[in-house]
Amino acid sequence: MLGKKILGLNKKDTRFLLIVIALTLLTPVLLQPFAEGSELAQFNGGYPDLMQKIAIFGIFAVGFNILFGLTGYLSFGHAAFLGVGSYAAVWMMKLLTMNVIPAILLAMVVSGLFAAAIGFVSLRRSGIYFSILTLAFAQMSYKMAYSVLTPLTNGETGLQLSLDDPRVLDRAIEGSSLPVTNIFGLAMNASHKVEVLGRVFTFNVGYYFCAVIAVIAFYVAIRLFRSPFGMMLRAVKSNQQRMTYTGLDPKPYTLAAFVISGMYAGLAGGLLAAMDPLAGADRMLWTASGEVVIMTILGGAGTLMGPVLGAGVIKYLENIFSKINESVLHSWFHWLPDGIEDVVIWVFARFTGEGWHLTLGVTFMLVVTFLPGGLVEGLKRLSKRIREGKTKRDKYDGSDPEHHPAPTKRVAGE
Amino acid sequence: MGILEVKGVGKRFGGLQALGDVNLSIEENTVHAIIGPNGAGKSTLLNCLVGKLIPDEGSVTFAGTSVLGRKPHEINQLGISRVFQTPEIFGDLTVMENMMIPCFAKRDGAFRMHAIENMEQETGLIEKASTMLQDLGMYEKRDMIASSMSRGDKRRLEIAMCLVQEPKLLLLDEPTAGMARADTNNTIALLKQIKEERDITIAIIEHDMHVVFSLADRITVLAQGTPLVEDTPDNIKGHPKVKEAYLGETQQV
Amino acid sequence: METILLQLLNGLDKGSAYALIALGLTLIFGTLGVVNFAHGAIFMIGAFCAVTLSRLLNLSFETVDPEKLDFLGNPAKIKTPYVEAWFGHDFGHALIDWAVPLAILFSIPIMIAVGFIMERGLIKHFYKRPHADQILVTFGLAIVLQEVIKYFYGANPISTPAPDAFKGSFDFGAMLGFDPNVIIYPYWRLVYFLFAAVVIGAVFSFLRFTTFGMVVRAGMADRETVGLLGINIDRRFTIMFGLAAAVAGSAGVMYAPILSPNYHMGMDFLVLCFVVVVVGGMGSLPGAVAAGFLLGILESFSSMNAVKSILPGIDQIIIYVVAIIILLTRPRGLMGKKGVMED
Amino acid sequence: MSQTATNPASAADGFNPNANHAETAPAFFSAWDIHAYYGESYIVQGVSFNIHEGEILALLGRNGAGKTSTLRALARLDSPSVTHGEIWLDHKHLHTMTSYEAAVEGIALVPEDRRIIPGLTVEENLQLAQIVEPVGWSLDRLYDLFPRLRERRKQEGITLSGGEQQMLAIARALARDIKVLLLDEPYEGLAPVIVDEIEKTLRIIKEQGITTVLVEQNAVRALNLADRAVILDTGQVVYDGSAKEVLENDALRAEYLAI
Amino acid sequence: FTNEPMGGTVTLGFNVPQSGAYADEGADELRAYQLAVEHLNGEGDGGMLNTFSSKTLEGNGILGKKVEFVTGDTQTKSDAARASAKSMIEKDGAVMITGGSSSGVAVAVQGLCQEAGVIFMSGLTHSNDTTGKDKKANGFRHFFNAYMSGAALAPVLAARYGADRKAYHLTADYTWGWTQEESIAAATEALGWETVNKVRTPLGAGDFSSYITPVLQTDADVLILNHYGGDMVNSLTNAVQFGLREKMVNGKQFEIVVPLFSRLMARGAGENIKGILGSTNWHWSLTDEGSKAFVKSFGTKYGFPPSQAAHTCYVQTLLYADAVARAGSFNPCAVVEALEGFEFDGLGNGKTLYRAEDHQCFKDVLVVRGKENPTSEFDLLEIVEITPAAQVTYPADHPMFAGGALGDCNAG
Ligand SMILES: Nc1ncnc2c1ncn2[C@@H]1O[C@H](COP(=O)(O)OP(=O)(O)OP(=O)(O)O)[C@@H](O)[C@H]1O
Ligand SMILES: Nc1ncnc2c1ncn2[C@@H]1O[C@H](COP(=O)(O)OP(=O)(O)OP(=O)(O)O)[C@@H](O)[C@H]1O
Ligand SMILES: [Mg+2]
Ligand SMILES: [Mg+2]
Repeated sequence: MLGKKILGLNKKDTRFLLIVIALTLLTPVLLQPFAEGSELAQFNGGYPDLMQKIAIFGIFAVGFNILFGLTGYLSFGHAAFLGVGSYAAVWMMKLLTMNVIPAILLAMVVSGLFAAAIGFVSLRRSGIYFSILTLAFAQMSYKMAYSVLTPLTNGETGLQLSLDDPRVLDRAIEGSSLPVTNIFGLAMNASHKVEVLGRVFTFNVGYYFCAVIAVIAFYVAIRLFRSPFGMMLRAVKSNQQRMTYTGLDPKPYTLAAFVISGMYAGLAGGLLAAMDPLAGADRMLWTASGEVVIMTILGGAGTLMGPVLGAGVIKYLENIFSKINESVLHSWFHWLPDGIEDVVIWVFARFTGEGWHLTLGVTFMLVVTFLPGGLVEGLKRLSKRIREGKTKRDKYDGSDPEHHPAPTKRVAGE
Repeated sequence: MGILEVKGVGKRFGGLQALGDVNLSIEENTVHAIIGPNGAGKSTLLNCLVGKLIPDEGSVTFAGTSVLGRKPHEINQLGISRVFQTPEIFGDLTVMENMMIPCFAKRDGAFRMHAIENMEQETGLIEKASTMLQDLGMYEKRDMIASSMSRGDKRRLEIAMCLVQEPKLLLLDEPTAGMARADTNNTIALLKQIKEERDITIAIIEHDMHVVFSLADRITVLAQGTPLVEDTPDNIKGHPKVKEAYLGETQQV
Repeated sequence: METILLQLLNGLDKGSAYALIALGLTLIFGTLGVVNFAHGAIFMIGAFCAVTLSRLLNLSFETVDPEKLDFLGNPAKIKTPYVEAWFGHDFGHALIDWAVPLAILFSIPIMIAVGFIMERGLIKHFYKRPHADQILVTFGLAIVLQEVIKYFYGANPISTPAPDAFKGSFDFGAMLGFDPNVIIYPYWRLVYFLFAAVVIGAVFSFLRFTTFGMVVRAGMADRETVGLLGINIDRRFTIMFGLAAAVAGSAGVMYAPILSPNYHMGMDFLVLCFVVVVVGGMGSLPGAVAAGFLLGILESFSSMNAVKSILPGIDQIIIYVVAIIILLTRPRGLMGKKGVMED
Repeated sequence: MSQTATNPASAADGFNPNANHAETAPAFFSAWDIHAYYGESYIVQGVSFNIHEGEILALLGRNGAGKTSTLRALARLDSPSVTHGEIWLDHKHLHTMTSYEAAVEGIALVPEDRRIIPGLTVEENLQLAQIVEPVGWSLDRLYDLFPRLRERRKQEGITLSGGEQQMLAIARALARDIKVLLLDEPYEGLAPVIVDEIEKTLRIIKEQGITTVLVEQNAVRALNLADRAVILDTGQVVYDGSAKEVLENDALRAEYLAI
Repeated sequence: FTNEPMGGTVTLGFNVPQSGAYADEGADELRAYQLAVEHLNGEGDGGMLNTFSSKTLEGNGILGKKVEFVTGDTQTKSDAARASAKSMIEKDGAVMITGGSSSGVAVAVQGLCQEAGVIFMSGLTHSNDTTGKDKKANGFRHFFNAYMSGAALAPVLAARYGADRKAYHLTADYTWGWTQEESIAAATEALGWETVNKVRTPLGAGDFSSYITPVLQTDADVLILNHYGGDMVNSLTNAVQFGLREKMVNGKQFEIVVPLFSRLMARGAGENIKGILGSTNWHWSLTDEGSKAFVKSFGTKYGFPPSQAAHTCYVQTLLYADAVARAGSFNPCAVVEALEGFEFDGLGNGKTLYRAEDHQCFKDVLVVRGKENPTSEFDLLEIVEITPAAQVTYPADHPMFAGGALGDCNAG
């Protein structure tokens, strides 16, 4: 009833959304399972920056999935929209106000327009040709932002706030240090720490701001997925030919999806700037575009929750695993006999600290090999397998005497 | 003046003259069958009608407007639907969704956002789609993923998708090929019934003479890219040239 | 005039590098339809074959020389390569000097093995999977390969010079009647160009004059049906992978003196090579080669000062600009085949 | 075509699980209790039949009965995956083989959607079939059978008309030296004259001693040609007997084929 | 203030590149940091603590608190570097962040630390901007900068190659490259050189042949490579390959100059660096007591001599610890006060001043040359001249450093 009337969702989706909301609100607690000071505290991820990043990249990936998961058009240049969104937002903060709302709105508008332009051209091709077109546009944006457009982007260093920015609306209230991003006066970096059972939970304004927007973005995505528009996008993926002979023009549908997902990327970019007012060209590099592709596939393309999960896993690995250095390992394994400790640490060190990339690579390979369809699909299958007990299918088994008459029976004289 | 007028249409593929000077006029509210040997150019002709191919010469007009130079989706919006020789359906979608898409296309035109609406609210369209599925005996399969159906079922689905659009002109390229005999008969009955209930013109390509002779008001025999004869079914049946080049001896109707 | 000629030479040289990597990539990507993000890593492994061989040849035993001191003030250890001890100083030295060309021989079996293992162990499960899955798994593999190389060889570039015999430059100018010493070109780069020509020619004739190419093409279009015709397509795909790896690997070996190998050089080349392959057109070997040369030459010309002063920064984006123009004017790149990865 | 002399195979007791099986003579090609799945869906549910050398078996059934699935299982394609059952051809157990191994043993499938290989010309499509031994009819002989293909030999296979593609698919099967021909709706989309032609060809093939399994919707035509008939319904054999009997027994026809 | 150390320990954040092109440099930085922590905590041989002019550090941690550290990967990307620094600040409670191997990252992280209210002691960053237009009150640089490279190099170049040279610049097309090009060009032009051309090359161009060949056509007789890292290795290798070093122009021997040398990277260029002039912040072959002590403890622990990046990172850690000890507080503002205008010696570059106006260290700069006959794999550079600090000092309002302001220190 709640779902149907107010949200326009069916029962299952409403429940799903409520779970997502609950998870989002509780993230600061859920990501902080280990007691402060314990050996495993290293694995806690409940600090503002990481939670914000997960929410933001979740938005980015959800938006990407609207294009890729539904239409099957694999954009390899989506980071360009994220970057453009960031630049727009930082400029807004430099010129007008540190309030994040105008910055985010501008980020979405600018990236939407940018996506419309690039999409209009790139969508003239499909398949790999489309991917390379988007890649080319994004790489161009990156290269230009890194060098020639430095006056606009501050090149390698990235666009940052500075004390002598105009900041028209905030001028009067500014002191001699850099202002912080805020929403109507509530600073984004304000946090409230609560200590329970030796665990320190950080409730951060910025995270909750991101979380609310992420939930809204997620809700919009559900609606899109379930709408006739979403169905049309899946039809584009399935059979464009049939679509045209059914009297539908696939072009505006794909373009709309492209722009929407571009705006999601812009929103994510704007939020990144809202949490940390810096916009760097690296955000537009092809590896950044690749990252969102990988987040989406890792979690499960075409599923609602998958991209968010993928974003979470990757950001978590990046931030947590890269920080486990040998002295941390030593503190974990110091109880082992020396020789064994060295071996264990050596092995772990290959996968943590400077070896965190190896963990990332191995994770990609394992997930995609053993959980086809991504984490969500894999988990679904796994839980089904467990629920139904052993598989009911008996694989052909050559040793079964009853079902396997010996060949001699059939061949006379042999 | 028929609802569909094909005048002097020709189409070459490299050195091959697939169609040459085809003239064809299909009367409104009739069933017009096009038969002919394999490779005669029947499908090519249909492709020229729906915008899949652009003829090298000649003109095609539908209800007074030219279809040449229009995009396939525009031609469809004029009221022409087509069933393909190899089933063209949305393989990744369910049967019901396959049906909904033409319903939307019919109601909303070539593009409309509908980004936030809920599918379940479209009760009118759902109703329509369900009825059509029931007519074709596929209602129980409505939640199946289309690509996992058998080939005959895919064919039936495609017919349903075209019919639900209530086209003015329905082009059928071997609609009953691979369909079980019993279902073929049902399809014939259905097409007959629809033809009686609505204003619809049907052009059908078929090698199954049982279907052709049960349905057709007029038959055009195409051979090597040009019409050989055009006549009523009865006359065609006895036509010696047709018999020799196409029907063969053992044809049982 | 001299400028143009020189830039043309540069372009051909760059182009041959692009063409060679793209050739290997297109065998897998354009022909087998596997989006192989690990291809750059294979190229990189090739380059590290050269490094490895030169390190192997440089394996030394240490003798303490009390005369000299090391940086901590202890007696220094003097290293003598085993090969010099075994084969005499001159021959041993020559062996070390010729490490890169020798590495071609050394690399081919290794690269073929790498290709086989990769295909049998991993890629074969992914032919029928969506391209996105292929990207993820090969990207993961590329990272793993990189990290392994990083562990053994560090992150810095490693100098891998060409043999002394190839030092110095060939004077084209003198040959063509220009002033001497103006149009000169390093010998090793000429060698690279010739090498590329030979490899490209060899691969072309192998695919052109045997049924192998046709079978693989058919297998990619429809594995199932090819299987029904009694053909073990898996085996051919494996061979194709080995071939592609050998081509990419030898490209890497030969490139080592031009670009000191480092562990992420593969990733740096990867995007570019995908662009080259796609601009050439999916499924077309000549297309990939042509696009490689075209983009190489254009890149060289665009880095001329005259051009850069009009269009600042054009040399950074020329490849992408050209790619966009070509893909918009020619739907399937230069010579692409219909239906290959268009959906 | 080289056909080995008939082997004195015998249907040993206990092998034939199908109680109402009409034939008890030695079988050349036999499927025994085949179960096959597409992913999770259970489609072929224990199909068994035997065929003698040189026989034509008509495999009939309504849409979705599992005919195509059965043929694909027999040809050892990956999907549907056979989880249980045995397939024997001339004393060789195909059920342990992959599709290409089975093809080398002499199985040929003409698939229902013809599966002409894109990007290859007509001639290349045929050449492809002759890469691996044993090779069957020469290209010339195939072109004699289907002159239309000779005309179109340089054309890309998939641009052929529907009927021409069907000819190519059959020709491609005959280009190999086969023992069993599995035909999935070979008449579909063919002009009546050509259907007659192909029927003649099938008879020729039969005379060569090739065993044929024919799936066809035009049941009457198929039964006229066939020696035996197997009727499937929801993946199970509901009738296995002589073709004549079905043809002549109206009740049977009405019950299983609704005609 | 932010992350005030409460217990018996204090946490420092070492933010170094662990992946990407500078990973080896990052690894070396990390080694230096670990060494510094050992020395601060009173382990090992004490290293430069013994030679450092300030004697407040006692080897009992900092202010009696044991030094602990966390590490992170900057990936040499400003975003990643900031994320990693943030997690150190937010999660691990680091009071000071240090490290990095490129200017973009240094500037980005410096900005972050300013906002977060912790001290940033930059690692290897050579761009003028770090203590120029992007300077921040909470940020400090010990490393030298592009201006200093120019000021140190130019006289040596003029002395060795003559005053009427024509220089051709190849410059990495981003902020660091530009400031270096500007600095070197200005310094050499002041001594009479002519700048023939300045050509910008894309970052990571790989093959520089198409930028090198045009040099052949000009009458330039010096090629200045404003490249670092992999670009430096490749452009230098290419330039030598094209025979530039054998070339005679205007009756003079053609010369190549690499203004910013790094020994780690120079290895990648192999033979090609022999005889090439450049500048560097520090080199292990220096014979002052501080350098010797550092090389000894580093070399004993790791088996090879430290790089200049390792040196600057080690020194920065000591300087921070010392400032805290002198201030008697971890409060960033107190630390800033203690470091501003601080003069010290015994850390390897002679007498050094941390200038209050821009938080830049002024000290001796080394002009080095690729060694012709190296005795070991580490012995790649020889010191040509130690340029005294006075010669490289510039006024705080020098135009190349204009724009931007330190602002106030931020304690969080
Ligand atoms: N794209 C194409 N390129 C070259 N030839 C083509 C192409 N499309 C069709 N043809 C040829 O044109 C002729 C007519 O083909 P068409 O498909 O129209 O035949 P049809 O009458 O529909 O035959 P069928 O009853 O077998 O379906 C055939 O000979 C075919 O080979
Ligand atoms: N790829 C698939 N995945 C899942 N189910 C499938 C798949 N292919 C076929 N099926 C199901 O298997 C059943 C049998 O299909 P099959 O194609 O074997 O039927 P058929 O007897 O050949 O029918 P037709 O006469 O229509 O060709 C059908 O119910 C169909 O829905
Ligand atoms: Mg046709
Ligand atoms: Mg079937």
